Order: sequence, then structure tokens, then C-alpha cells
Amino acid sequence: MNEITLISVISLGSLGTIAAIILYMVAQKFKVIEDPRIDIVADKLPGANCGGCGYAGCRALAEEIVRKESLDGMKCPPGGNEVISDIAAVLGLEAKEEDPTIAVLRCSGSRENAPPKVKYEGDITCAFSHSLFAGEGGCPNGCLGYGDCVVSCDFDAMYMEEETGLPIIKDNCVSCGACVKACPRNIVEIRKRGKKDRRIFVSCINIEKGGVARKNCKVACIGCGKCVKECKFDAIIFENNLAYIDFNKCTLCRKCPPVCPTGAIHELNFPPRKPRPETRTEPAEA
Amino acid sequence: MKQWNNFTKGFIKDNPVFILLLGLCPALGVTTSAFNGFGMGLATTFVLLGSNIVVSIIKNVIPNKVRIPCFIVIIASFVTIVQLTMEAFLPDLFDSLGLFIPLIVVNCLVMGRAEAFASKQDIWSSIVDAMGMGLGFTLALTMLGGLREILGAYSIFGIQLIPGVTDGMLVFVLAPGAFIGMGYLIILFNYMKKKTA
Amino acid sequence: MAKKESTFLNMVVTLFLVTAAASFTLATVYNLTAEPIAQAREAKRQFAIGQVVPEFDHLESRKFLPPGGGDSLEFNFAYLNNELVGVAVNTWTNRGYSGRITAMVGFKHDGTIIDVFTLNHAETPGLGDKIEKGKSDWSNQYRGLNPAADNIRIRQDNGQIDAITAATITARAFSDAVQRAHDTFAENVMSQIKTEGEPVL
Amino acid sequence: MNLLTVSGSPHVYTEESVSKIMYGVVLSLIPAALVSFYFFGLAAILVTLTAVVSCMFFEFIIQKYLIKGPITIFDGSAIITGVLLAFIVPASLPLWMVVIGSLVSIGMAKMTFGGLGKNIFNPALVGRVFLMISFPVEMNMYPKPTAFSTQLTDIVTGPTPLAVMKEGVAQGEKVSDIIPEIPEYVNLLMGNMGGSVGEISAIAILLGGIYMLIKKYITWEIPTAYLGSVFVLAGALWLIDPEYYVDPLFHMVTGGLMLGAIYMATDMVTSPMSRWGMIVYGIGCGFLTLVIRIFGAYPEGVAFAILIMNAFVPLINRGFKPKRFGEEVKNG
Amino acid sequence: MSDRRQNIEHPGIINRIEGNRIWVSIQPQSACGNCHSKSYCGMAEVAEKIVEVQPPSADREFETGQHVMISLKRSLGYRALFLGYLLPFLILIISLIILLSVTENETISALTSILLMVPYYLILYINRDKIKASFRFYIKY
Amino acid sequence: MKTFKLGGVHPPENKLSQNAAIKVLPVPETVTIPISQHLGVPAKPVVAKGDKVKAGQLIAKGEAFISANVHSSVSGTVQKIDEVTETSGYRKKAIIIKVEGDEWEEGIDLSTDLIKSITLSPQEIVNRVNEKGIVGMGGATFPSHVKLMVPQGKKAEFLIINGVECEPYLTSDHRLMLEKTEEMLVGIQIQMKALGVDKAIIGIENNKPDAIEHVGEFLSDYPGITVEPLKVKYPQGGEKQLIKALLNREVPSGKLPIEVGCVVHNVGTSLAVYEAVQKNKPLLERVVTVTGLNVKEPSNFMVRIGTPVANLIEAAGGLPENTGKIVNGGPMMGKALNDINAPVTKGTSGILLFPEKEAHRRPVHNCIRCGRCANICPMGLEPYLLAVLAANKKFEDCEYEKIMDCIECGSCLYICPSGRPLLDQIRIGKNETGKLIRARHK
Amino acid sequence: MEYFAIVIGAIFVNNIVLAQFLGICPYIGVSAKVSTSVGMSGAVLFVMTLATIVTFLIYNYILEPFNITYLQTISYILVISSLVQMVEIMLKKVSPELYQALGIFLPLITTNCAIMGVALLTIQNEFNLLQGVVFAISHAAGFALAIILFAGIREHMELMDLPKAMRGAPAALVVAGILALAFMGFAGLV
Ligand SMILES: Cc1cc2nc3c(=O)[nH]c(=O)nc-3n(C[C@H](O)[C@H](O)[C@H](O)COP(=O)(O)O)c2cc1C
Ligand SMILES: Cc1cc2nc3c(=O)[nH]c(=O)nc-3n(C[C@H](O)[C@H](O)[C@H](O)COP(=O)(O)O)c2cc1C
Ligand SMILES: Cc1cc2nc3c(=O)[nH]c(=O)nc-3n(C[C@H](O)[C@H](O)[C@H](O)COP(=O)(O)O)c2cc1C
Ligand SMILES: Cc1cc2nc3c(=O)[nH]c(=O)nc-3n(C[C@H](O)[C@H](O)[C@H](O)CO)c2cc1C
Ligand code: SF4
Ligand code: SF4
Ligand code: SF4
Ligand code: SF4
Ligand code: FES
Repeated sequence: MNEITLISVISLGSLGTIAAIILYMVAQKFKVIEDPRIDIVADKLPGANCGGCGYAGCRALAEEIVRKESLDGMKCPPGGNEVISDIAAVLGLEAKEEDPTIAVLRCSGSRENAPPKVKYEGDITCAFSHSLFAGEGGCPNGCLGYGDCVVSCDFDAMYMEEETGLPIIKDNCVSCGACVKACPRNIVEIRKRGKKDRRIFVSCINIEKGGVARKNCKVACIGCGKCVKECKFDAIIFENNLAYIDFNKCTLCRKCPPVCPTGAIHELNFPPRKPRPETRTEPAEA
Repeated sequence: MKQWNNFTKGFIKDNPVFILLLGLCPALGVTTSAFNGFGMGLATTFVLLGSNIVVSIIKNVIPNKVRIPCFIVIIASFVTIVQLTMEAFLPDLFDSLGLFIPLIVVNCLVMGRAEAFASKQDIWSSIVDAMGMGLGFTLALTMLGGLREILGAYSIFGIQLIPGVTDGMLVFVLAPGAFIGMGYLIILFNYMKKKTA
Repeated sequence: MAKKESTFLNMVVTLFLVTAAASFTLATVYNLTAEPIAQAREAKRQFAIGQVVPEFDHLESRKFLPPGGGDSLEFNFAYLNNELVGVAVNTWTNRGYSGRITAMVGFKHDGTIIDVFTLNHAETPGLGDKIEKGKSDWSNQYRGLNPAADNIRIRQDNGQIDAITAATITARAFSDAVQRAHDTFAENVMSQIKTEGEPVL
Repeated sequence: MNLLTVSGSPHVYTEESVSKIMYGVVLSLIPAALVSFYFFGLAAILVTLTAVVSCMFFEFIIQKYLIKGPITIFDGSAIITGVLLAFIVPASLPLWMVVIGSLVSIGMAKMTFGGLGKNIFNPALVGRVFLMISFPVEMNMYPKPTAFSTQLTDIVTGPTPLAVMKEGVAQGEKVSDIIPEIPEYVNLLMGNMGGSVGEISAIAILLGGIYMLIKKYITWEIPTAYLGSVFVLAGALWLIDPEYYVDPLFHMVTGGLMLGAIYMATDMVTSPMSRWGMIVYGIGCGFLTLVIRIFGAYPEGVAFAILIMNAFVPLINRGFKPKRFGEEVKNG
Repeated sequence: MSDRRQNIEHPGIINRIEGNRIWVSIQPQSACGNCHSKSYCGMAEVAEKIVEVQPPSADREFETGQHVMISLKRSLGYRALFLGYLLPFLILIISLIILLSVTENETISALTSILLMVPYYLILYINRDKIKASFRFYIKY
Repeated sequence: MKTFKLGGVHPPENKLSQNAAIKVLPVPETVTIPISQHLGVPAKPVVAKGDKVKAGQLIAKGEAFISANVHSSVSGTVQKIDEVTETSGYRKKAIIIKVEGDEWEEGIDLSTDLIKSITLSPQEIVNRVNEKGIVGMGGATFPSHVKLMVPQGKKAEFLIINGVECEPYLTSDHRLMLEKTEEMLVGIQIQMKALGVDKAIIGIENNKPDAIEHVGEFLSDYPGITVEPLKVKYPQGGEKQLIKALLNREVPSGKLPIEVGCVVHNVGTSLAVYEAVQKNKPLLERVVTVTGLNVKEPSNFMVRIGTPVANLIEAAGGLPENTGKIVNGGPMMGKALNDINAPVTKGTSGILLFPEKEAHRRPVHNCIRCGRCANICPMGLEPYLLAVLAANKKFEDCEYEKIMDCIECGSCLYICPSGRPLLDQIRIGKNETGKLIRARHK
Repeated sequence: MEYFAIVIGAIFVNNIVLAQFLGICPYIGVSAKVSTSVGMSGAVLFVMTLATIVTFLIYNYILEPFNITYLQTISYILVISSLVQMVEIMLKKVSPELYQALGIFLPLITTNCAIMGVALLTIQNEFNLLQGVVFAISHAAGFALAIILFAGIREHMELMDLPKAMRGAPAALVVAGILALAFMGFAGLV
């Protein structure tokens, strides 16, 4: 061992040890209390930071899950049950299956069904036009069609359809709920996806009296109550001139849509019906 | 297959420079030519490889709490080795990389890999990971260096593209060109990542 | 994850061992590379001297302070068969565009410039780096000039050297370095050389 | 009857619009353009045309294929950028370099940030500085003014008055010895000197400036603060040592100062909003211009000065707010 | 997030409640913390800091584990910066310059001025109660 | 000439109807009287379907502190009390009365004699103003009795009468000052008595020289009242701007005029106060200007509250063929109407018709940061910033930048060369910021 | 005059971020808010100065005399990283409140290229102690200038709704590029 080596080993050895002890003390003081499982859980989450879970972001949810050591009431809309059960496996917890959900638009007041009576100009947002007036079609509850919801969707799951002036929700919706918050009129609702993606819901939220509602919009729920009578499962609630189908009770029996005189009850992703003219009412004569 | 993914992820999907934005200082500082970028990339790869190997070998004998100081020492040693060897055998490259060789020690890429990967994985995975990340780094630096060299001097790896014309758009050899080139390459890589994903 | 328990003693020991091992390795590498590094440096110097003086078989070096003040210049007296074939002066200037420029200037015994060679600089690539031999022929202008008779300032300063386009500053600085070499040469060496080839000092 | 319109108040609007302002500015540039066409002839016309066309072209391409947004090339802002870019390069610049400058101006400095109104740096100046550093040789050769020249090649070039002055001072010559090498003030004022396409005639630019002031396209604060601070600072230096520092008038009429102070520093997109902010910004521009002109490597500092101050604009806007109503209560 | 408010805010989690006193733990980001690749980067230490906050109005109830936003007057942030970094910096360099010109010995000057940090921190330590009184954190929501 | 200092714009004045004397509009067949025509809590109906009512009879009672009584403007039968589509298209409660004859409630003095002597005590005045449902006629329809009660610890020094009428087109206040001069002046004295002040200043913009002169002629009989001509500049009539112009006092941010010893009332309000106090007449009719470049006979009408707007337009020569927009109020602050059958309310100062060509917003560009909006904002705000902060949902920053000080005068949107929807976005910002602030104080 | 040249050179001509590419990580990472970047600049000022003094001592009194300068890199990184952390730990010990206030005001400082680079450059330039300190302070000032300017721009850009592809790092780098272009105007000042 020559001199240089000796000096090197001695000087660096002592320097290094001193420095390292300091570093160690620091590490000691700034103990990273973070549970390593948080990282693991956060890794499983999709990382969309959409806030759909009700926490500030994916990491916040991870922290919460690890802290509570339970998955009660925790959901990750974009990741769905898969992610949650993944996490459950990692943490050795039990995951509760949540029914998959999706956003639906509860208004059909397209340009054709609710023709414009005035023309709106100004800031192209639903928020402002809602604060200004009832909307071009005149329905004070209906969709304004300026797409605040579309802008709020981080998952590219919505777009505005040009002819109808209504937003369309695509199948890749992860039900994060951003659009629900964005809509000033609460038109978007998160509902159960249903078996085979089949859904039945009243596509109207207008609480005006039937005649008034009908004047503005051909496909409004006019509060006639026929569907309520038709439903065998008490799934339809009637309040404020408006029918609402409770998706927890609805069995997708498809009895109610045909009885609606205005065709306000929508059924999605069902196979086409056999024509049965006697029960079927044409939705809204012109 | 898994190792292969580990190996290739650093090229585009997790490219350390353009996607993860690690070690931007050397990426900007030394890439006046494709060759410099390449050299720096290899030097970093060497350090990465060396420290990953050593860390994963000794990870079990190091008390957890002094792990960071130990990693620092190991990494710094490899950096110094590169420094000395390069000065001895590639003096010209050593001159043009200058300050950025010792600065490999603070390159987040190296420390991050040691801490996040090598200290947890077995030695083979660590090697694959180091090679993949290192080559991704090298690729990025060579690309940026190549871009700057082509635009800034109309040459690539020192070969003139237009005979007789030596002065390109000088900006690209200078500081602004580094930033601008990097900015647009990041866009390109984000785009490619999206495409491949 | 490391499984080893962290006690103060084993930590200090580990740390010391790691650093000691590191420094031992480094010292070894250093010892191994010390020689090649020195060689590389020497080769570089020899190469630069070779660029500015004719073939030689033996060198003698001495340092002189330049008359204008500042760091001393290294004079390399090159001999072939004990005849002085030229003096390679390692000169500098601080008037460059960015940082110091160092260059080797070869003189004949009477102060005529044999050739010049840029050693180190931080001038702008593409502009000032044209003082490098590999980048442009610009520096060949100095060949054969004798600063005692010729004005080696650039044209803008009423000399006879063409400046580099758009890099006047660098060109001016380079001339300053050559001038410094010559001034030192004239003061310390020229007076002592009587005839061509005679060994000095 | 057609549908009634519903909108928030107010229901009346000014006649002014973005494109009206922009075309107004283009109009005000005509005197300067005429002078330069007179002195630099066909070359100047070609450079200007190339810049305008390529700026509009690049804006179109980027809006159509990259941003995929509305196409607004006729709002006039790209035209101004083109004209001004042409005005601050030498008339002898190869046209392909002009095209590169336009690409940088529009593509890098403007569209990168989202187009009109969103850019942080003055696009034309970014283009010029980019060219200046990329092609130092070509950007340093200025054609000598000759009336109605149609020559395109082998134009006689020479240094600008500022370059002559800088070079002279750098060699230790006295200012009074250099002055004779420079055209007389009347000529400088009219534009009979070496320089970029459109910057030469202080008079023509002032005319345009006055038109813009009357039309309220610009406000007085920035030009006044800019020119004023240059004048005062240069004057102070001149008083200290008139043989080393040239008189302030020289600084006012040479180089791109007039064009910069009236057209470039005033670009509303890249300048502060409040009055005091503008004044600070103008003084900053003036100070930096002089520092670069006198102490830096470049003979001309206007472009750099304005770009650097552009970077300060967000901070200035934070620091200098308009006076709020009811902020400080002074009851009379 | 832009930056026009008078207060600096930081999210945190309530760590401990004892009667009227509330401690909130916050995780300051490291310098590279904004960088989305921090998980790759070992330099990005995550160190927890625990802050005692001013009890908010009595009618609000809190529980441990609750996410809250704590805020501090911006001017206090600058004051902390001054006391924590700028003042020692000034002491360091002023003493260095004075010592250099007096002693003309670099080692002594450098070592002395570094050692001056010790009394500085001591003074801070002695005054810690005063400092404590002036730095008040509030729970915003 | 006096004016406020910060900002301001000068849109074309277009006072087309300034020489049209006030005409009394015939009583319509039915009137629709909304129960909420004022700022504050809606009034509660005190009549039921089928009830017979007389003109001047109380039909809805304002029970809260900030609320106002509503009286029937006609005699007839209550047809129904129902939600009717309001001018905005939303549905609000209103009392619909079928007109039968023109019978008035007892005790209302319908003569035109001028009664000068003020017999009531200040407290009685305030009560009377409250009882008769007087609200501000200057646009904000703030219940006037609230303003006449000086809060404890504050002292009123000046009563300021807003005769500025700075909005283009509108002329109702102008005509009122010319035709009901003395009634207005007595009304001012009543308010002075109620407030206990001895100085009142009527501010009138200089584009109404006849009004300034005419009112001036009577002043010798009314001590303490002065007239001050003001430079023509919008929004001179904003109360903060008016106080600044007249007294050079600035109402501090977020405070009321009383903070600087002032109470501001409109000339129309003064007339209403006169009628309520001296004649016992509730607020059931008002002057409305019907105007517009295409309108055949731009006119000023005395209209019963509840009359459909369509009737007014008919009386002014009918609805022009190419009407593109109908505005309730002035062009700068008025609301665009959804429906031409909407009723006139206490706050309707004008009906403004725009031809199709001028009914539209300009094309929208990116903000070019020209700073004009900030230059003309009479509150010294930075509308471009507020708008973009609001659009980005940064409401805390909005608060810091004083969005709540915006008086929604519309000058910024008027001036912006890029046609940015500045005020639209600022309104949303104010809304949300307001919620934020209120939530914090909860 | 020599010090003047060091100062001007370090702040404007050879700005540490814009011309020497050191400290790019904090430039991109900590520049979201003006106040944070001001705070960060203050902290860097202190740490850079302290680190320069300490490494100066180490170099001149250990490495150089014992002829082991090849251990420069490894000893610097050890010394600087423990120093940086020691400052924090000291603060925490002497005044927890102060430390906490800093905690929510500032990110932690870490050993980055800027600090390490300046320490190395001081030695490379063969400065004496005072020159070295002035050099470090000036570089810290240059860092502050770049990062605060950029924080202002970034706050502004946040409201500007940039094209999606540009947001984040690309915009930061293009702005840095243009800033570097503009700073070239200071060329030749020293
Ligand atoms: C980025 C940049 C790099 C430069 N590099 C050099 C250089 O290396 N050498 C030099 O002499 N001038 C350099 N300059 C200075 C300019 O080219 C300067 O205008 C020129 O040297 C003055 O010469 P002139 O008299 O030919 O105009 C540089 C300028 C800039 C902006
Ligand atoms: C809650 C509230 C309380 C008010 N109290 C008073 C008051 O005590 N005295 C007063 O003179 N005005 C008072 N005002 C009236 C305002 O100052 C102002 O005149 C009214 O909002 C209409 O103003 P504008 O038409 O300029 O918008 C009050 C307004 C509000 C909203
Ligand atoms: C921008 C703006 C302009 C206004 N212009 C007038 C006006 O011209 N005339 C008027 O009487 N009130 C105007 N007002 C309303 C006044 O601010 C204030 O509310 C009114 O004079 C108070 O009197 P009142 O309660 O009797 O209505 C305006 C308000 C604003 C915000
Ligand atoms: C008074 C005025 C000055 C302008 N100056 C410039 C300028 O110097 N450079 C430029 O590229 N555009 C200029 N423009 C045009 C426009 O504002 C510019 O293209 C925007 O910066 C692009 O967003 C100017 C416009 C006006 C109205
Ligand atoms: S449609 Fe609505 S719920 Fe579905 S992903 Fe988009 S924002 Fe979320
Ligand atoms: S659903 Fe709601 S947010 Fe979406 S367009 Fe309709 S009104 Fe707007
Ligand atoms: S509407 Fe508000 S922001 Fe706009 S000018 Fe008027 S007060 Fe200012
Ligand atoms: S007036 Fe319009 S374009 Fe000008 S700054 Fe305001 S918002 Fe922007
Ligand atoms: S690589 Fe330089 S600071 Fe991160």
C-alpha cells in the first residue's frame, strides 16, 4: 500500500464517516414515516388524479386507504372494481364489489325537440347562460348545450353533438363525477351501468307542470304518472311533476318506456323491440 | 419478457430525459455534438451500471438507515473512476465534457435507480435496468446532440453534411439551442409515447 | 430491503468500511491511471510543440515572466542534434470573448514566427473557435511574420492580420497572445542568441 | 320575425376591433416602408414581402395542422410581425434566412404559446435575435443606402453608424475623430445611413408613431419612458466624458431605437398593462439598451433589451396594479 | 396554482389533538418535488413536518386524520426565510469580509465565520419562544 | 366640470326621446304584478284568486327588513296567483289582475296640486315610504326606506340626488326633471328631513342643459338643494362615481355610501317619495322610455306597473320588422328580454329595441392585452385578469383582485377590441367568489 | 473591478441556469409560484455560499496538500449533502416554528448540480476565498434572477391556456431558450 492510498483511505474514511453520521442523524430526525404501503397502493391506482374518489388525488386516496386500513366506502371510479380488489389483495383486506356506474344525461331537449326561441350570445358557458336566462329552448331546467360538462371531462368521454346541441356520453366514461359538478343544472347523473350496460331512465328533469313543460319541449316528462302505475317494482318515484327511476330497484323489465306519452323514458343498449303497436305510443307527435 | 420490458422501457416510454425529465443539466450542457452526447451517455451508463451492481450486491449488509450515505459514496466512487479513466484514455472527450462528469454524482437518474431499483431487486434485474435506463439516457443525449449538431454545424458525428459549409445555425450550438431543441424533443417523445401506448 | 439491524456501532463500522473500500479502490485506480494521465498530458504538449517548431529530438523548458506582467510563460527550447531549431512558447491572453485563451507559438531564433497552435479556449463554437487549427486556416496567417517588423495586429487595429468574420474580439485577443509571446521572447531570449542553431541557456 | 337575441349586458360595443387595430398599425408603417424602399430598393421590397408571406404561411400551417384551431391569419397580427421582422434585418439578407426568421417568430415565439395575445416575447424580435446569433456574418452586413437601387446581388455593404462608433471607441479613438466617418444628423434623421430595412428613418417612424398615438393604438408612456431614459442616461455619460461617450442625440437617431421604442416595446401583448408598469418597463428597456450598446459586445441592444424586459412583464404586472377605487380613502 | 393571495397554504393532515391544541402534519416537497418523476429520484426526500396550529373558532370540530388546509401569512413566510437563511448568510459573508481584511488569513476567516453560525443559532434558540409566538398557523378549511 | 377620475367610457348618446313629453299610457286589460320587484326578500301575497282589488290596494306584503310592499296598479279581479314566465324565461310568482274600471283606494290624493308643507316626522316619513312600497328607481330597486334610516354610529351629511341618467338612449329621468320638477324637489326635501341633512345635491350630466336650467330656476324656493352639472361620461350615475364626482369622496371598497356621509337616491325615487308622503300614493306607476334607432316614435310613457311590454312598444309605433334584441333598461346595464309580453316592473326605466344588425356581440378573439379594459374600468380593476381568473375557477385570486368591487357597469365589455365576454365571466366570478366569502363567514 | 467582473459575469453573461445549464431541475420544479421561487433563491444563496466556503477549505487544506485532489468529487458530495441537511436540522432544533414556517413556504433544498457545480467551478477558476465567495453569491443571484423571472412567466402562462402539448416542461424549456437568447445580449459585458 503506497502513501497516496494510505492518505486517501484515512482522510476519506474519516471524512466519509463524519459526513455519513451527519446524514444518518438527519435521516433519523426526518424519519420518513410514510408507510411504504402507500407507495404500493398509489402505484396500483390509475394516477388520473381526477378526484372521483372524493380525495384530492390518487395519492391522497392511497394514504387514506392505508391509514384506515379498510376499503369501506373507498372507490376509484376510473379504476373500477379491478383496482380496488387489486389493492385489497395487496393489503390483505376485503373489497366490497361496487356496481359499476356511468354518467347519463337526463335531458333530451335537442334543437329539434326543444326548438330555440331566442338566440344566446356571450360567454359560451352553461354557467353564465344559466345565470342569465332559461336557455334558448325556454326550458328552465333543460340542457343549455354549451358543454361545461364536456370541458370538465378529463377522460375524453364526452363530446357535443353538433345537430342536437346535446352532450353525448361515451362508453369509456369512468364515472368520475366531474361533469356532474360542472353542470349548473344538475342534468348529469351517475347511475348504475346495469347488466350488459343496459339502462332505463327518465331523460328529463323539468319540474314544471306538464302543459308548460310540453310547450317548450316535445319530449319532456309531463308528469302524467302512467309509468308509475306501470312499474311493478315501485322503482319509479313521482315528485314535483317529475318521474324518477330508482336504479337500485329497477329490474330493467322494460315495461315503462312504451307507456310514456312523450317518450321521455330512455332505454339503452337493449335489443330492438318487437313491434307491438297496441302498447306502443309514438314518442311525441310533431 | 419481463426483463425485456424492463430493458426497453427507458428508450421511449420511460425515457429518463424526455419523459422523466431526469438529469436535464448534463443533457443540455454537453450535447453540443452527437459524439459528446454519446460519450456522456456512456459515462453515465457506466456509473449507473457499476453502482447498481454494487448496491444490489451489498444491499443486505448495509443497515437501512445509512443506506443513502453509502449509496452516495458508491456512486461518487464510480464517477471518480470514470473521471480518471477518461482523463487517461480519452483526454479530448474529457475536456469537452468538463464539469458535467463530476456532476454525474448529483444526477437524479443514478441515485434514483440505486435507491428505487437496485436496493430492492436482484442483481440481474438491476443490471438490465441499469443498461436499459443508461441506454435510454445515451439515446436521448445522442439525439439531442445530433439535432444540435445537424442544425448548428451541418454535420453529424463530425461528418460534414454539406461539403464546404461549416457554419450552421449557430444558435443550436449555443445555450438557447439546447433549451429549444430539448423543448421540442420532449413534445416529440410525449407524442411517441402516446402512439406506442 | 436491507435486513440488517441498525445499531450505532454497526452503522459507523459499515460507513467506515464503505468509505475505506471506496477510497482504497479509488486510490488503486488513481495509481493505475496516474501514468497514462501524465502521458496523455505530455503527449498533448509534445504534439502542440511539434506543431509549431520543426522536428526536434530534445526539449528544454524554462519559464519567463512577460514584460507586461501576469502569469509566466513556458518556453520550450527544441533541439535537433543539439542545434536549436526553434522555441515553442506557451502563451496566453485574457482578452478573448470568453475566458482565457492559451496557445503555443513557435519562434525562430530571430523572432520570426514559425507557426501558432491554439491549446485551450472557451470561445464560441462556430465563431471564435476558428482559431483552432482543425476548424479553419485562419491562424496560418501568422506563419513567417516577425512581430518585430510586421504589425501582427488585426486590420481593424491597423495591423495586417485579417480578423475572423464576426469574431473580431477573438482575433484581436489571439494577436495579443502572440504579441505577448514575442515580447517575452525578445526580452529574455533573443538577446542571447547569437547565431542560428546555437544552444542557449 | 327572426329570433330575439339574449345576451348579458352591455348591448353596445365600440367600433374598434383587433383587426382594425392591426391594420391601422400596418398603415402607420407605410412611411417607414417607403423610405426604406427608396434607400434599399428592390431588395427591401423583397425582404418585406417574403417575411409577410412566410409569416402568414407558417401561421396558417400551424393553426391548421398542429393546433387544429380556428385560422386567424387575416387578423393582421402576422402581417405586422412579418413587416417588423423584415424591418429589423439587413436588406441584403438571403431570403431563405428571412423565411427561417419568420418560422422562428411565428412558430416558436407565437404559436408555441397559443397564438395572438398569449405569447410572452415579441415574436419579431425573437426572430431577429435568433437570426443574429445564427448567422452573425449575414446579419452584420448592411447595404449602403442608394436611391432607388434595383440591385439584388453584390450590394455594397458597410457598417452601421453604431458599429462604426463602437469599433472606433473600442480602438481607443476619440468620439470627435469618429464623428466625421458618420453621416450627418440630417441624414441620420431622414434615414440615409446603413442599417436594417425599416429602422433607418427616425422621421418616418415618428410620423407613424404619432398616427398610432392619435388613433390610441399605443399610449405615450412606453415610448416616452424608453426614449427619455436613453436620452437622459446617454446625456449623463456624455457630460462625463464627451470624448469617450457619444452625444445622446446620436443614440436617438441611429440603430433601431426609434423603431423599437415606438413599434416593438409598445406591442400590447408583451408589455405591461398599467401606466406605472409601462413607465418602469420603458425605463428598463432604455437602460438595458444603453448598457448593451456601450458596454456589451454588440453595437445595438434594442432587441435584447426589449426581450429581456418582456420577461419582466409578468412580474411588473404583479407589482404595478392600477389604483383601485376606494383603495386609499382621502375624503375632501 | 397562481399566487396572488396574502397567505401561503399547504395541505396537511391532522396528526394529533389534545384539548385545544391541534397538530397538523405536512409534507413539504423537496426541490424536485414538483417534478412528476420524483419516485425515481432519490434526492426527493419526503420528510414529514408537524406543525402546531392556532385553534380555530370553537364551533368547528376536527378529528385526527382529517385533511385540512393550513395557512400562514405570506409576510411570515418571508420572515422565516430571512431568519432562517438570509440573516445567517449576511452574518457569514460580512464576518468573512471583515475577518479577511483584518487577518488576511483565509483559513482563520473562513473557520471563524462558519463558527459564527453557532452563536447565531444559539441566539435563535434563546429567542425561540418569541419566534414561536409570532409564527402562527391557521386552519383554513 | 366635475366628474369622477378613474376610467369611464363615452358610448354614443342617442337620446332620441329627450324631447318627447311624458304621455300617460292607457291602462291595459290585464296586469301581471310580480311579487318580487325589488332587491331582497320577495313580498307575501295578501290577496287570493277572485278577490276584487282597487288601484293602490296592498296585494303583497314585504315582511322582512329588506323587502318592499307591492300594491295593485289597477282595479279589477285577481285572476290567479301563479308562476309566470318572467323576462329571463325563469318562472316567478306573480299576481295577475284582470282590469275592471279604474277605481282607486280611499285616501289617495289624485289631484295634481303641489303640496309643499311637510307635516310628517322623520320616523313617520320612513314608515310611509316603507308602507307605500317605494324602491329605488335608479335600477337597483333597493327598498328606499332602508336607505333613509341612517345606521347607528353613522351620520349622513349629504343627500345626493341622481339625475345623471348616464345610460345612452334613456330619457325618463330627464323628462321627469323637466315635467315634475317641483314634486321632485319637495320629495327631496322630504328625504332631507327624514335623514336630518341640510344639504342635497342634484347631479345632472351636461347633456341635459335644459334640465339643469329648469331645475335651477326653482331652487330659490328650496333651500339646501343645489344642482351640479357633470361631465358626460359613463358611468357617472353609479353611486360611487357620483359621490366621487360631486364631493371628491371615495366610498371605501366593500362599504356603503353612508360610510362617507352620503345617501344617494334617484330623481324618480324622489318623485315617488313625494307622492307617497304628500299624496298617500303607493308606487304603482313609473316613467318608462321606449326607444331605439328603429322605433317609429321614441317616447316616454307613464305606465302602470304590470303592463305588458308589448303594449308600450305598440304605443311607440309598433314593433319594427327587423328587431333583433329587446332590452329592459339601458344599453349598458339593461337585461335582454326573452319575451315581449313580460310586464313592466318598478325597476323598468326603459325599453330599448335594437335592429337585428346591431343586436349581436362582436366576434371573439384572444385577449390582446391591450389594457383598455383596465384603463376604463371606473373601479380601477383589471377586467381581463378577473375574467381569466374566473374562467380558470381561481376564485380566491378573484377575491384578492377585488372582483367584488365590480359594479357591473359593462364598460369593459363595451371597450374590448377582442370582443371578450369580460363581464359575463366576471359575473360568474362574482357569484362564486361571493359564495366563497359567505361560506367563510359561516 | 475584478469583483465587478465576477459579479456581472456570473449573473448576466454566464448565467448559471441560462448559459451553464446548472440547476435545471429546480428551475423547472420550483418555479410554480413567485413567492416560492423567491424563498428558494434565498435558501440557495445561503447554502451555496456556505458550501463554497467549506469546500474551499477542504480543497486547499486537505486535498491539495495531501495530493489527493482526485478525491474531490466524492468528498464534495459527502460534505455538501451533509451540510445542506445539517442546516435544516439545526433550524429544526433551535426553532421548530421557524422551521415549520419555512416548511410550508419552501421546498426542501437538496444537493443539486447548481450547488455542486459552483463549488467545483470555484476551484477550477483558482479563485481565492473572497473571490470564490463573491462568485458563489453572484451565481446564486443569477439563479434567483432566472428562476424568479420564470416563475412570473409561468404564473402568467397558467392563465393563458397554452396548447396542450406545450404545457409543462416544453413551455418551460422554450421560454428558457428565448430567455437565453435574450441574455446573449449581455455578451461581452465583461
Ligand atoms: C453568442 C455569441 C457568441 C459570440 N462569440 C464570439 C466569439 O467567440 N468571438 C468573438 O470574437 N466574438 C464573439 N461574439 C461577439 C460578436 O460576434 C461581436 O459582434 C463581434 O465579435 C464583433 O466583431 P465585429 O467588429 O466583426 O462586428 C459573440 C457574440 C455572441 C452573441
Ligand atoms: C344589504 C344592503 C344594505 C344596504 N344598506 C344601506 C344603508 O344602510 N344605507 C344606504 O344608503 N344604502 C344602503 N344600501 C344600498 C346601496 O348602497 C345601494 O344604493 C343599492 O345597492 C343600489 O345601488 P346601485 O343602484 O348603485 O347598484 C344597502 C344595500 C344592501 C345590499
Ligand atoms: C354603472 C351604473 C350606472 C348607473 N347609472 C345610473 C343613472 O344614470 N341614474 C340613476 O339614477 N342611477 C344610476 N345607477 C344606480 C345608482 O348607482 C344608485 O343605485 C341609485 O342612484 C340609487 O338611487 P335609488 O335607490 O333611488 O335608485 C347606476 C348604477 C350603476 C352601477
Ligand atoms: C402597437 C403594436 C405593436 C406591435 N408590435 C409588434 C412587434 O413588435 N412584433 C410583433 O411580432 N408583433 C407586433 N405587433 C403585432 C401583434 O401584437 C403581435 O403579433 C403579437 O405579439 C402576437 O401575439 C404589434 C401590434 C401592435 C398593435
Ligand atoms: S363523462 Fe363525466 S363521469 Fe364520465 S368520465 Fe367524463 S367527467 Fe367523468
Ligand atoms: S348537461 Fe349541463 S353542463 Fe352539459 S351542456 Fe347541458 S347544461 Fe351544460
Ligand atoms: S363591469 Fe366591472 S370590471 Fe368591467 S369596467 Fe365595470 S366595474 Fe370594471
Ligand atoms: S380590452 Fe379586451 S383585449 Fe384589451 S386587455 Fe381587456 S380583455 Fe384584453
Ligand atoms: S440535473 Fe441539474 S439540477 Fe437536476
